[in-house]
Amino acid sequence: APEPVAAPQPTGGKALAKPPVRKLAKDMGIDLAEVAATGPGGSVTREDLHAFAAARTEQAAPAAAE
Amino acid sequence: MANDASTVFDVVILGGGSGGYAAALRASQLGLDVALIEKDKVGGTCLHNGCIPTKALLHAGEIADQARESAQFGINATFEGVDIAGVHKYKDGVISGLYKGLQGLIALRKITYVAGAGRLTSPTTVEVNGERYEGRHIILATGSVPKSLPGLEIDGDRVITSDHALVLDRIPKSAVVLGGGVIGVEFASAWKSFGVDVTIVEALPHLVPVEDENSSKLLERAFRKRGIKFELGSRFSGVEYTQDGIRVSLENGKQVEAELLLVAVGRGPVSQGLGYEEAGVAMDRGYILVDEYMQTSVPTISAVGDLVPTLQLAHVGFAEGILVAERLAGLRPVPIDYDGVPRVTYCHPEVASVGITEEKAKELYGADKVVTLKYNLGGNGKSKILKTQGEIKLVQVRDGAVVGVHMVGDRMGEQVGEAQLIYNWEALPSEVAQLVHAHPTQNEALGEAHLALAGKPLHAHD
Amino acid sequence: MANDASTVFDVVILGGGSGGYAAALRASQLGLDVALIEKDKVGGTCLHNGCIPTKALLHAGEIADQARESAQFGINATFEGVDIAGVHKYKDGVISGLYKGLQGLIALRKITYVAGAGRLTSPTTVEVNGERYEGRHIILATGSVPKSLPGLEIDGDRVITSDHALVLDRIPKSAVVLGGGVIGVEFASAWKSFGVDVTIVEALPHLVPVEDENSSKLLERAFRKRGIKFELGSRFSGVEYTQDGIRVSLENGKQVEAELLLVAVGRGPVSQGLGYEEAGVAMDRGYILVDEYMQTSVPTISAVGDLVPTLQLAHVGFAEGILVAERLAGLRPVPIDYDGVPRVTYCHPEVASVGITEEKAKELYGADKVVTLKYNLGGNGKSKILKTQGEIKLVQVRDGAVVGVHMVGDRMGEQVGEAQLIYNWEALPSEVAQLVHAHPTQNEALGEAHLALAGKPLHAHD
Ligand SMILES: Cc1cc2nc3c(=O)[nH]c(=O)nc-3n(C[C@H](O)[C@H](O)[C@H](O)COP(=O)(O)OP(=O)(O)OC[C@H]3O[C@@H](n4cnc5c(N)ncnc54)[C@H](O)[C@@H]3O)c2cc1C
Ligand SMILES: Cc1cc2nc3c(=O)[nH]c(=O)nc-3n(C[C@H](O)[C@H](O)[C@H](O)COP(=O)(O)OP(=O)(O)OC[C@H]3O[C@@H](n4cnc5c(N)ncnc54)[C@H](O)[C@@H]3O)c2cc1C
Repeated sequence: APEPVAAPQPTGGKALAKPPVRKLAKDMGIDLAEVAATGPGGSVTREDLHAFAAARTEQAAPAAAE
Repeated sequence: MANDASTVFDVVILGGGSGGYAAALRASQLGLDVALIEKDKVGGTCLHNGCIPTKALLHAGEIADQARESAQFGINATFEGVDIAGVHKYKDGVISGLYKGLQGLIALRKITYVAGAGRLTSPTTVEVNGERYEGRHIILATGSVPKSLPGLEIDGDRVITSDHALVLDRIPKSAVVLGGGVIGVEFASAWKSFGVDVTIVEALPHLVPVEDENSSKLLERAFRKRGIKFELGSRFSGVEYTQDGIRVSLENGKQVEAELLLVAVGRGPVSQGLGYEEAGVAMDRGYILVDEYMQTSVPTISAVGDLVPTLQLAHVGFAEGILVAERLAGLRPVPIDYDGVPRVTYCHPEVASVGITEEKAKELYGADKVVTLKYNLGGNGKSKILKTQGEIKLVQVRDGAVVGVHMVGDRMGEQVGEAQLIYNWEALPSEVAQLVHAHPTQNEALGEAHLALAGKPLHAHD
Repeated sequence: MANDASTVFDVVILGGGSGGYAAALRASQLGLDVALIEKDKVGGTCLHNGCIPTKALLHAGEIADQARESAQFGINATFEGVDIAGVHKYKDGVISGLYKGLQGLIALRKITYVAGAGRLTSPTTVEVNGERYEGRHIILATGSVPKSLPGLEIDGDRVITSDHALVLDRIPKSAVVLGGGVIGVEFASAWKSFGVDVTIVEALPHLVPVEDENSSKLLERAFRKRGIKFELGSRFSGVEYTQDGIRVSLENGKQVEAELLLVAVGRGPVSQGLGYEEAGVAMDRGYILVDEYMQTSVPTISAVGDLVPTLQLAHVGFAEGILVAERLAGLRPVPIDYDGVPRVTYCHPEVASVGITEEKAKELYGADKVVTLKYNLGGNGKSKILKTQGEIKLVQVRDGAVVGVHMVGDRMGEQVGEAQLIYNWEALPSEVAQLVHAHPTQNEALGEAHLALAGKPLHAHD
């Protein structure tokens, strides 16, 4: 089996994700650094983003109901 | 007093150009009831008097140039001249094929197509031929027309605009092109290929002055080689008729004589006398002001395309039209990043870019934070095969994403798609560099540029 | 007994083709001491007998076709024939320019260039001209040569390979091309443009049989229109000399006569008699076996390029060479995803792809999980302007990423860069669709295809 290799690490303190996922995060107004990453090499996946967004709206919902 | 059309539409769209028809197609696709009002031909400027016919002329010019230069490639062919009637036939064939296709698309989707000139009569109604069309929402998409300068009269014969130039039934011996922007340099290029003696007059210091200065300089060098003359930083002061042509005078005292003058100093919005102001739509110098969702100051009215003060490009019209349609259908579209819209000037050689210029990057990020790289097409096999020259220039935020891609060279306009993904997805040079590009393509040059910017040049010096 | 060269190199590279020289450039860039051994000319097959000369012939063919068809564009030009000496001069000019550039790059980097035929004499030494070059590591990059079929003798005159075809000093009246893969169809295309009567014989049921079947079918249709004949699913059984040419017999009983036979049935590795087996390097049918880091069974020996059983493409050689260099320099490169390598066949029309075929996607993901979409270039303005036809086919995993992009059409090879990013970055159709592409480009067709796959077709039917 291949050794696990680090995917190319974006420099400049950016969290790790494939370019289109980074764009999606931006469109969704999400800071990648806050998202729990489950992808290969510790990268954030689309699913991670959607899970994060869902959790965020759940948190926001009761507050809005007050 | 107008008759009421029986239904209330979800959207009434005024103008069937790139912006209007894209909105109509997308809205109807999303289940909205759409009326599309067009006084002339659906497809608008782009299809009938803009993008498409100019590119057909430019391609005919390419064919002419290649016939002239065929011996360089070992092909014996004799160039005998341009058959302008044949060029128009070819051009019109392209237009009519696409026009038929577009009409077919409109017919297939549930769109009420209204032929006639419309006028906004309230925030929710447009009147056409004495009939009133009511919509829960109105989209204004009446586009633009050529502008001139104060005191410079277009006669349609010796002093013309792009509209006339596209149907000109002869090849002039010589021409002055006033304006070195996209439209001006495209006509200059096509005409030169047709054998016209061309001089461009541009008030700003460069051709295609909104491009990165490097691209402008490369284009100027290429045009100079082609024998296209230009007067940069030269303001027009007047034009007189001569025996069989015109004489253009510049503020610097120079004069240029030619058979005709093409005025390509920009296009202005079609917004006068259409009831926009009366409905309370906020405007600025004829342009309709919109927010990032293309909504005007009147909540039931949106505007798209050349009518609003964003980039005057067909695909910007498409994007804006789609965005409004999606918003009205209750989707949550993402605002357009205009810097991320690809720009192509289809002259020979082509100029293409996406993202921001080096100058703007330095303003935004500070001069010390901006890194640039130039890759010369001289190292690119396919470009050598095509015998084209040029460069790719990348602008990067130090240790960060590529924020500008600027390209010059024949066919380089086709590279703008990959550049568009790189810019909009904020890719790092190393992420592009990791993917070795196809050999031998021009596309490879984009890969090489990113290899070099990532610190690992392959077919380039360190 | 060989003399010892005084130094021990970090890397000794045997073969200066795409794979070898890329490894040398990258290794020296990373500070390694490199010896590069080449018996002929640096640049190898690709530069001297492969990619570059074939594309020059194809471009000369394009110039010829355009001169022939110029009237369709309103240009009066007469095609008078192909000056084959002129074609070679042009082709050789392109090669020598790039060759000079490459030699310059090698000279600038700290690379010890050794001219001569080398032989592996131990896991860490190569012998050349009686001199021994020792390296902590060896990279084998001796490339490939044309193969033939059992009993089919290449005489270099009437029965030739691509090597001979590239220097042929005449335009044959007719030719049989044995093999409908990339090299076969490229020669068939160029020759047809030069006026040769061409018949392709292919044992498999399709031209370019490793491409998605849709691409093969579109190419076959286009070739049929061009008058290129082909016998598919037809196995070669023999060739005889005739009065002034050859007669090819097929297993199905058919016979084809022509002036010459081009054998393009594939290329085999150059690995015999070079000491590879003796050094203990594991091989399979002449190919050197490597792991995903290009390491052979002998830890000090790596191999790259056509010598290993991966895609025989120049840019694969580059990628593999770079990968080894980076590994040897202590970096941690990522293995190559060969499905993500772009493939272009530069015939007229071009065929280009990246990712996997529909068939393979169905195998991998299950037939019900695979979605495909075809966008016809008939709806694409720029393709209409070029008068080219074709399609873009996308293969998507349902609700997931685009895993295959397959394109046919003139110049569509240049679209493979954007497709490469889409595949390798696992983009969703909607993510590409969000970015409205430049109008009117061929690139736009890629955008339209993704718009349609994302459920929001613009210039296409629902
Ligand atoms: C020579 C030239 C070349 C160009 N080349 C390119 C290019 O290569 N790429 C590119 O992206 N862009 C190009 N453009 C720009 C492009 O054509 C415009 O950006 C685009 O057409 C704008 O679309 P629109 O819908 O806003 O306006 P238009 O296309 O101008 O459409 C407006 C429509 O509204 C109709 N209309 C106006 N008033 C009324 C009314 N009162 N009632 C009913 N209908 C009305 C008009 O008849 C017209 O059909 C070019 C333009 C020109 C002039
Ligand atoms: C007609 C044709 C068209 C092609 N078109 C394309 C294309 O468009 N795009 C593409 O990507 N690929 C194309 N290819 C394939 C491409 O050329 C090869 O994949 C590529 O050249 C492989 O590189 P390499 O370094 O493995 O081998 P090679 O390029 O074959 O280089 C091997 C080198 O090793 C040298 N050598 C061999 N033995 C010794 C020895 N004992 N001592 C010293 N030196 C030695 C040889 O002289 C040669 O220079 C084409 C190939 C052909 C034949």
